[in-house]
Amino acid sequence: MFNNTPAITPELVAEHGLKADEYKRLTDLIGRDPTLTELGIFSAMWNEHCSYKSSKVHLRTLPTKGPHVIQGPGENAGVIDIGDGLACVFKMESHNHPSYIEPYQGAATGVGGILRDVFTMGARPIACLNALSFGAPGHPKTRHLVGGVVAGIGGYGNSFGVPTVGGSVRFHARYDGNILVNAMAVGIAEKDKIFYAAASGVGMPVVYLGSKTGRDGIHGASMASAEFDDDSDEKRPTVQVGDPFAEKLLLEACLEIMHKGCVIAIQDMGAAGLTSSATEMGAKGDLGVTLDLDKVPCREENMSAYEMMLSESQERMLMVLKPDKEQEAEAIFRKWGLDFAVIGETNTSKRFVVRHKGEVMADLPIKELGDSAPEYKRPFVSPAKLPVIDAADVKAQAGIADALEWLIATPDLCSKRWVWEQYDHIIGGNTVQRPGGDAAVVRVEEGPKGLALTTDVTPRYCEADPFEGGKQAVAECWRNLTAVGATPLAITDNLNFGNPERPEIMGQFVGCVRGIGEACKVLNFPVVSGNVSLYNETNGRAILPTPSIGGVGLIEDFKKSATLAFKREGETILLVGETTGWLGQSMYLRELCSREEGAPPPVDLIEERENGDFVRALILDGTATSAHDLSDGGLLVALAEMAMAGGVGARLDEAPDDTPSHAFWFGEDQARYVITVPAGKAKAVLDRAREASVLVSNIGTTGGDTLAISGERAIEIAALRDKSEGWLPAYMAGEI
Amino acid sequence: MKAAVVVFPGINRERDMARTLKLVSGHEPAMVWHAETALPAGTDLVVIPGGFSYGDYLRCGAIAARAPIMDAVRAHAAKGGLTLGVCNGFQILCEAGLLPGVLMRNAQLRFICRDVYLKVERSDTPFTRGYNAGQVIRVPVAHGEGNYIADGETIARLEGEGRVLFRYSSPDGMIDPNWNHNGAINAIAGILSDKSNVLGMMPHPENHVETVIGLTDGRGLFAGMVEHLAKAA
Amino acid sequence: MKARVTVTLKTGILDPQGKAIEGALRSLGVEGVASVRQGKVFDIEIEGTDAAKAEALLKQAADKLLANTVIENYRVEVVG
Amino acid sequence: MKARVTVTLKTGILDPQGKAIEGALRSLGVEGVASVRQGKVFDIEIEGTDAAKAEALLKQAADKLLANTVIENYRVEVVG
Ligand SMILES: Nc1ncnc2c1ncn2[C@@H]1O[C@H](COP(=O)(O)OP(=O)(O)O)[C@@H](O)[C@H]1O
Ligand SMILES: [Mg+2]
Repeated sequence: MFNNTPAITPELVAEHGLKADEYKRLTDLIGRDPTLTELGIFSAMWNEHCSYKSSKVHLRTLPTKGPHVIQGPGENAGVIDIGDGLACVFKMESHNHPSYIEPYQGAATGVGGILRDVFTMGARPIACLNALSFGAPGHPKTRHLVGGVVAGIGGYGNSFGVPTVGGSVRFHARYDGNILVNAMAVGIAEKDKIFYAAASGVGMPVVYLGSKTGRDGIHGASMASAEFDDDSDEKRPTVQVGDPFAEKLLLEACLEIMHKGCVIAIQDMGAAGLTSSATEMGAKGDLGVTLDLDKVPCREENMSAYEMMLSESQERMLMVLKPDKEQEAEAIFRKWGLDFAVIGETNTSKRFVVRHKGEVMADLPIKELGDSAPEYKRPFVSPAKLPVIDAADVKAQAGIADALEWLIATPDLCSKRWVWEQYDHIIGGNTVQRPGGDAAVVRVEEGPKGLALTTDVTPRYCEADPFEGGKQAVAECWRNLTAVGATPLAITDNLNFGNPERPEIMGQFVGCVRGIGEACKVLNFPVVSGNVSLYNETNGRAILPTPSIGGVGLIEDFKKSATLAFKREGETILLVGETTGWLGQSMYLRELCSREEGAPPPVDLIEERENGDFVRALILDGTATSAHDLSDGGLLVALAEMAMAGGVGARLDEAPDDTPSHAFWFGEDQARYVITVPAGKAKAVLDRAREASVLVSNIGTTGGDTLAISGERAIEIAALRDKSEGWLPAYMAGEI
Repeated sequence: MKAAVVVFPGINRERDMARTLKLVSGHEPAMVWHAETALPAGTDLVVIPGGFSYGDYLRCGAIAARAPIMDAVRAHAAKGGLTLGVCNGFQILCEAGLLPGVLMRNAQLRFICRDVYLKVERSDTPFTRGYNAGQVIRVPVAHGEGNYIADGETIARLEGEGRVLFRYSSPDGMIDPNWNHNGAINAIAGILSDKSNVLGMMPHPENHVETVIGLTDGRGLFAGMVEHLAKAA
Repeated sequence: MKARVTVTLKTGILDPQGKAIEGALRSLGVEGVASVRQGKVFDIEIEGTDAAKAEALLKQAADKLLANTVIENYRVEVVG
Repeated sequence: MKARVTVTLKTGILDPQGKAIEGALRSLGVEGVASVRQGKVFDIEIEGTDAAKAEALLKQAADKLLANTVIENYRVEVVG
């Protein structure tokens, strides 16, 4: 008996975000009109967020294989081999729209969701990171959003008990109505005890675990793909509330039953909750699944089948258990005070059948539900190349010292301590390098192995030239891992863009993905997981293209990792890589000249690799005493960060004659690092560089309590530190 | 040293604590689940570690303080047994009535994770014999509700009886509001029970015990307890 | 003047605190509690004596800060 | 039956949250608030229909768990 009321009208179809041709595809597939529950199921499975219908064709081009890749994209998280029988499991995911509507809960549940993705695979989370993009500081909502998002990330991660060790924060008017909250989680598992989503075996119990189901975020998945307009504040969709306490219990209970060998397959309930978890388990295992919704633990009364299938209540899991272990598993869940209910079973039908109160609410072909989702080759146009700005055409706006003091206190370059001090970044006792450096370093179990972790992207480069920008995001990530002495292993990506139905936005997407793929290939840095967030626009204005890259690197002995702090006086400062003085799209041009113009710095991937390998070798053999990669703000900003971190200044030679000094100190040429070496070893290093054809130049000596460039006013480290540390707290206190 | 680490649902620094106890004393502590009603026989140190027991819901430590195991903890403390509560553990001990006062929201209303400086007020206690009186140590904090408050009479008694064991200070030991990150009365970071056998403190000495990870200033607390127990035996 | 703003969660919004408290009451042997939902009260001292003005002020405070109107409802009352 | 337990800080106990809210209201331009003290409410659903019994139950819940009577006062009311 089918429940086919209400009848499906075109309005209802449109409300579910399905286009007319998509609806036709649906009816062709099932040979009749869907029930309302079925329509809900399709709308969830076929929206952009779950189906990747606009992005799939392009994502397929990314390199996803490598000798250490155990599991690439397609599961809850990517898995790489880190030796000694251990695997690292990681992924990044966005929670952009929910965080704009309710910043605390939106960000908190974003963290909760990504943690679940990692422990669903049998890994214990050991670190979180995030990449945050906010609107202009002067926008009336920005302060509130920053405060709420940061508190929400901390509120969830701190309580759950995972250290949040790194991330990035930026501000730009193009995020005014569409902030980005990208959260990354990293876990460690035994290599041969990874758990997957594919069900196997017929007649196996499908078990619901965790918290009860409420009417949270119904249509959350669709909301995540809907453009915003001005009255979106009014719509106020049901917000999901996170319960990190329940998630911590869920983690412990899941790891315990996995350890006891009870689990055949497991899938967390994320976007489109029960719908996508159940269908995925069946489809991946070539099986049918029947659910009996009368058995689903509910928090609210009279929930309909439609609501249960689409609820995005948090802290829930679906599992297929070994029948003989069912009681043992139940006892463990009861001990942790969590709900446990057998709500269905597997069968050979290859259909997804949902029953509620004696009626069949849905009966759909399980594989086609996902596989037949529309797939688009959307038209795209690549943006015109922007002119290369000659440094000679950029008039210096201030003296070098004044420019540095100005830059170091800008929203994007200032210290983010106010943010990361709200995150417990030391719990676990394994945080070797805390936030504030190029990459965080976390000891793996009792060591000596360490993982290096970072998130990176430079959206203004991506906007100016998507292909170079995509390359640069990966290269900077690779460089940050290298700068702490780690060997970069793999990345997760989180691709945030505007409306893909606009060819120019699709052009940005395609360009960035091509750039990412190119860089990953050359740097042997495969993509093992990721997430796409489209439709980030308000009133037709899109965010800056923001493909966040989360990178993981391995260092065999964490004690050898380098930090950026100058260590002692009298050491030689070496600049690695070529400096042409590239000012196009630089922070100097934007912050001092108010110009967001020109072509971004090109990325020579071969040079990246050679320079990086050279620096890493110097770190690992103990020659380099500090190391820092060059990125936003260029050479002098990097030197200032090294001096502030170490409390040691530097005497610096003046800029070479052939480069305007502001371009030399603030240009953003890629593939560069600053390292220090004991004075006595400098010559040998320069010789080694020549042999390896790596450009290295001696630019000065550490010492004193200022940055003293010959011919310029000396810049006091203490004053710099006040400026760098001052902006964000003052802004958040409403003083700016 | 026979240590027992009490674990409540939502506690999350129990592994850090157990690892440190093992590292310093050479002995693996017993992990005791909140639903138990007795401590392992021969327990000479009970530790309630940090975390978010019951999600910090209602009041930090309130629900945990009423768990079955707490009667056993109370009995252990009443007999003079060493009892240490760190962070959420401190909050639980206060809620359980084993220590006076309460820990309120940090004055800035934000969670704060950073290294702080603590002035060790006395070295003649079972917990601080590894330090000198007046010594300043550097250890991390990670809490949103560490702002110690009690009524005037209680504060006067704590101060009068020398039961304030740790205070937030500047690196050179000055008590200064700029270095009191959570606003605690008299910069109180840790207090003793009237018999000096129960210590509650907000900072995490257990996270600063390995040179390879950072500093080792927290080690003295654990080494001191080991020494005290060895002497007592 | 004394006033009170009471802030409660909207129906349907998950209340993890309330849920934990229910469980704790049960295990403390307090029987007969079917459900608990936790909210906040703000006891506010207001300058002046104009009740209508006070009420407007309280509404403003609640909208701007005391309540998160995405997930919470509030009620203001001037006590006197 | 519906009931409400209201928990407030005792006079004389410092309320850092209340203090911070006062400051925040001022910086939001909400003028005329002399002081703020924050408390909690618990909206409780009770089984049965006996108001006296319900009240006893609420007192028990408040004493045992909902209030920290060292620093807090509470008030119970059966709403109906
Ligand atoms: N949202 C955040 N969460 C945690 N740490 C952050 C966050 N934002 C910035 N940081 C930390 O601040 C430091 C500087 O960040 P960033 O300037 O983006 O570094 P880089 O240019 O090397 O990528 C890094 O150590 C980073 O981890
Ligand atoms: Mg860097």
